[in-house]
Amino acid sequence: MLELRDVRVVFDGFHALDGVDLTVPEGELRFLIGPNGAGKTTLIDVITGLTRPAAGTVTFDGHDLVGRKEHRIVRLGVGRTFQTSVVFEELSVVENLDLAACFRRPLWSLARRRKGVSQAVEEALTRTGLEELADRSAGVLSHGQRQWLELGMLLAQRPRLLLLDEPVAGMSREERERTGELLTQIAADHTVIVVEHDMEFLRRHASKVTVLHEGKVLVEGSVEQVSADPRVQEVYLGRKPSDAVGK
Amino acid sequence: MRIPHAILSGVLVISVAACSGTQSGTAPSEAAGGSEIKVGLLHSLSGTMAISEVTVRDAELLAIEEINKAGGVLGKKLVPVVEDGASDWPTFAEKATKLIRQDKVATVFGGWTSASRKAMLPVFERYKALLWYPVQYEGLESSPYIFYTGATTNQQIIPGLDYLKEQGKKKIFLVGSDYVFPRTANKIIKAYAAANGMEILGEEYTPLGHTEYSTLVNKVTQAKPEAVFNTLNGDSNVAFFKQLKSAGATAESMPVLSVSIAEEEVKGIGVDNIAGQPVAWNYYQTTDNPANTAFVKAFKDTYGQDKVTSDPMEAGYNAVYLWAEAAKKAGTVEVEAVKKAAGGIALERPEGLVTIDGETQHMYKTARIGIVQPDGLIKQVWDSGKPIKPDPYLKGYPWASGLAQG
Amino acid sequence: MIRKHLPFATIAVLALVAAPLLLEPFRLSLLAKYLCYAIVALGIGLAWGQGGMLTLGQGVFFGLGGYSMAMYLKLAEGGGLPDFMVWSGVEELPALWTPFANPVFALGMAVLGPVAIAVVLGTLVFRQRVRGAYFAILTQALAAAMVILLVGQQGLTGGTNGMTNFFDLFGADLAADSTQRGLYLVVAGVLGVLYLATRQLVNSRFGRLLVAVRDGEDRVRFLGYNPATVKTVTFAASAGMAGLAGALFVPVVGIISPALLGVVPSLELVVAVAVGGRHALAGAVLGAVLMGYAKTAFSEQFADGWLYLQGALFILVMTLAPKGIAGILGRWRSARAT
Amino acid sequence: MEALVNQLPIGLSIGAVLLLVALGLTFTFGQMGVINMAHGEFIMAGAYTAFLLQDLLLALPAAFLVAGLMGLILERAAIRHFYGRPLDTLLLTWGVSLVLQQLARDLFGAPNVQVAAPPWLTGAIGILPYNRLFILALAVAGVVAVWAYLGHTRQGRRTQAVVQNRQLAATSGIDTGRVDMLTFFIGSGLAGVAGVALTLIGPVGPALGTYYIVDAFLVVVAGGLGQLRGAVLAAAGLGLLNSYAEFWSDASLAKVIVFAAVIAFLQVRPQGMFVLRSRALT
Repeated sequence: MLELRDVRVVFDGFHALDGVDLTVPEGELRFLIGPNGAGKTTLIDVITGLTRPAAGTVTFDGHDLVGRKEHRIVRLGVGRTFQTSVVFEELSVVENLDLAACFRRPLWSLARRRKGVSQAVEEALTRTGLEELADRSAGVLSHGQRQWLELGMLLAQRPRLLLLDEPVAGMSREERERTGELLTQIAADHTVIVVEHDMEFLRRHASKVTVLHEGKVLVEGSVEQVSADPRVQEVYLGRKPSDAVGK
Repeated sequence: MRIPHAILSGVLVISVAACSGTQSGTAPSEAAGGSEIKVGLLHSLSGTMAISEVTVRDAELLAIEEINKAGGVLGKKLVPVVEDGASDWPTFAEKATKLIRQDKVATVFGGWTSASRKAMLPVFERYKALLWYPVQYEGLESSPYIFYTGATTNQQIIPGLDYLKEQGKKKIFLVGSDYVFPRTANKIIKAYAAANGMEILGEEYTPLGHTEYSTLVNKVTQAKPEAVFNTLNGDSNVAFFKQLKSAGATAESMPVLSVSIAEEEVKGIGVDNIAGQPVAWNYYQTTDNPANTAFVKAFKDTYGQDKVTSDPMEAGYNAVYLWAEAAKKAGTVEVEAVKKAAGGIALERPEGLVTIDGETQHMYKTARIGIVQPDGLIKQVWDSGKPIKPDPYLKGYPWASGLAQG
Repeated sequence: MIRKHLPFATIAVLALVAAPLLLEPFRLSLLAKYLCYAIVALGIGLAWGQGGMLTLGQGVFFGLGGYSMAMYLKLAEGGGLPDFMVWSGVEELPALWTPFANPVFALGMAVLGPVAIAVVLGTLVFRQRVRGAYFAILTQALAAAMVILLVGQQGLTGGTNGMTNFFDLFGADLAADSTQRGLYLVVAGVLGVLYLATRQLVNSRFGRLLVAVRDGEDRVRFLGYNPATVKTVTFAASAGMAGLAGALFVPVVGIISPALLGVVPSLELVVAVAVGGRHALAGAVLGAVLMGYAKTAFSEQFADGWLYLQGALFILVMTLAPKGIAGILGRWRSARAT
Repeated sequence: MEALVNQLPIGLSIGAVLLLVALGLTFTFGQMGVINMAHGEFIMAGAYTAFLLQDLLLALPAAFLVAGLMGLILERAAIRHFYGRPLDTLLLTWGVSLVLQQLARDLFGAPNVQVAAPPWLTGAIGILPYNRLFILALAVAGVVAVWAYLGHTRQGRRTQAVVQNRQLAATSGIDTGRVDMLTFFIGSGLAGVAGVALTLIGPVGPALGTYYIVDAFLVVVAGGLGQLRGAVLAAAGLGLLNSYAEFWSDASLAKVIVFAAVIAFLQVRPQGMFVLRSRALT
């Protein structure tokens, strides 16, 4: 479904991605890990059109994504979240979700007031457990709630491929657990790529992992395979992989 | 967003109350009955034109004060109502309406730029009120409700050209700010040149407030004219003369005749940059006659010894006296009567004899060419000998027949 | 329902009935002028307050509307060429002018001309993600360039003088008090309708989207919208309002000139919106009327002070009450409510 | 032909004027993200300093100090409360510019005042008068000074650090408030220097700043906000364009052409000539 071939990105002489190949079949939950500066976020940026690769191809469902504008890629069914979640603080939770759900409608049809809550929004609210906060402004949400709202917005978009950039960073243990449940639910009927540092989270939820290092794919496989790989241990400064990756 | 209507109702209540408040504050004018006559002074006291117009207002206030000291008009004191046109033409129209309708002034003295006059003209014609306009202008106008106390084109531009012709200057370059006066003036100049065997080497306009003249100076010096006719306005003159001088041009090799630079402007340009250059007006501070000696003295005593007097100031000063004279002759300040009485009035003014031409409501004025002196004053070197009859449509000049079909 | 609409109804009655009855004609036409500015302010409130696009060139659109109307009025007089063309040496009516003899065309152009320019400029700059300060500066330069262009084409536009001296509008004598009263009612009515329409837009999904674009343009892209389109549409709407305001302004005030659409008047309106409160549409309207009134009143008393007052007021509002009068009133209200 | 060749140095000298008026602006924007509409009035303050002193060489440092201090006061009193809100700063400083203009009118009178050019600036090399060459030299000196300051002094490097990451710089012991103050002082001071230079070629009056501010902004926009290299190239480019456009058409049209060129240029390079890359989503 998603296929990257020999993708290269250069920032001022620095090779952020140096010939990455990646294939993610439909329905898979894929984790991307690697030390800081390995190129994880850059990879997501390339897929979603935020960064244009110097070379290589990115195809999603037969569509070439390179050079396509961000919103057009979203319209193909690729959605993403950001490390530092960005929600619209002046809008209420339900308005945030509603905007996310409406992008396929023609612009002129938006010139009317929202009446009620659409099914997609309803669903996103239930899944993220934000029903109670639906009419509160997004500005008052806690950090974890914001992350969920962002996930909810992503769900409301009804994408086919979801890219999550560190969804549990900065969350408390309970919040992480809830996010994990949410992730499992989502992964049941979506293709998902998750960038994550949290090793415990990784162990619990990952089926397949890709390790990036210095802009290249170092190794790919199941969690056990990857954490046993000596190259991965070396990359994480020779420490025990669990400590190092867990950070 | 929760309270917009409340706010909106607030605003309307306030503005309605405020407006009607101002309205009740102005009692019907005493112009008709009381012991005072209100007259309006409408010049830019703020904005870019304030530089020039404030001095004219000062001269007009001086005239009002002098007339009041001498007993007023028809036994009544003149009370000036001063308004600010703010260098903004619609404001001139608005304030003119206010002076006429609310303050009910007997007459208005005001304006400087052509644009401000054009903006006020419909107001004065609509309400049949009187405006005295004190600045040289581009002609082609003769409103029944305006008296023009500055020069029209045949009292300034054409004498300036006559002077250049007498000096043997046959190749002329035209430089002006991009607005009505320079464009009209240059049209006249081109027609004059065609009829008098002069050659126009170039015609350039720059936006108002333009200060970068190196390209234009290059164009002028490359064309090698014998003289430049300059209709630049305001601050542009400063930049133009500074940059012309540093390019090595001198008043001897290439005189620049200016029609918008008077004593007041010379200081800002820098005497060094303009000394020796000719200008064309009807009046200079140095004009030699007793009325002027008195005027210059009174002005300096009132406003400071470092002040200078200039042509538009003198024309504004005259305007008040000429109106007062017309009102005396008419025996009333009523507009139609004053208009009727004005024709033929002749007064000895600082610039010499000024006579109102009843037909065009312009003045007979003597044209004078002067040279800027190292002390910043202007010395007359040429005059037309006698006052020239105003001819705003240049009907008396066969070569100008194509210009004034309006 | 009734409660909700009561304040608006009060204003409507005040504006449409009380003002024409209470005010003398001169003051009424001044109020009409402020209301024209209020229409422009409404557009600025939409573009800037809601959409975050600080447009410093709104005078350009106002001017285009004004010039379209003025061209119609000049041609409607009959009697050959417009006066300024005669003294500019233009001998026959330029082709550009001919269609403006038709009032429908002139009014259409007054609105669609600004919309078209806003669409072109918006598409060009927003597509390239030019925003914030860049956009502000570009619109300001647009105003500067527009003035130079208008002034330079004296034969077509009347140069610095602009156009003035209009006599009648659809057969009614423009000088007559009754015409001016009628014009006032039209202006007030248009403002009311536009205000309601803009409010509707702001409260719609599009309005939410606009706020989202203002607060996180890049994020909106990942919601599948093209912010450039949203911004262009909004900018065009505000330009259209300014154009309509300009077209109304001309018969009310009787003049249009480049001085009305330059950098300073454009900025003054933004100031008015800031003073009134940029985030509330009513605040923008309030600001425009108040500042218009203050300018008139102040310059009648002491002219020199106006610049000080305007500058100082502005500094104070920006530092102490960035949400303007609407913000202060809002705070006061919520304080009372609790 | 000769005229055509002459336009080249003329264009560069116009560019030098543009650069000089835009230099301080590009400095404050680049380092602090502040759009200062009162920049024109700081230029005016510099010009009036030259008027009071009537000595060009003395006026240069004096104007730097006067305008710099005005900037410093503005920064401390108001702008520092507005960081991260460039549009609000823009409007705030516009208010300040109005007040300063009127203040100048009240202090020095509405008419233009005269600043005598020193006799040693009389003369010319080819088409370029000495005073134009002086401005050119001053612009070059200004650029070199800014470049040296940023790259080769402790304080300059601190400034750079604050630009790149304010929080990080603050936590590593840099007093960011002090850096801001100093940056604004220098940026405004440069405006003062420009004001002194402008007395050689233009009017000195309360409206002085308004004549240059729009052009200065265009240079900053075309150069890429805050980029020294970009500002230099943009000033030279716009100067040359202006010079030739005016030569072939007229001054009014040249201004319109310059504006159109900047818009067109932004289509090719939307963020100006040079941009700092950033991975952050703004």
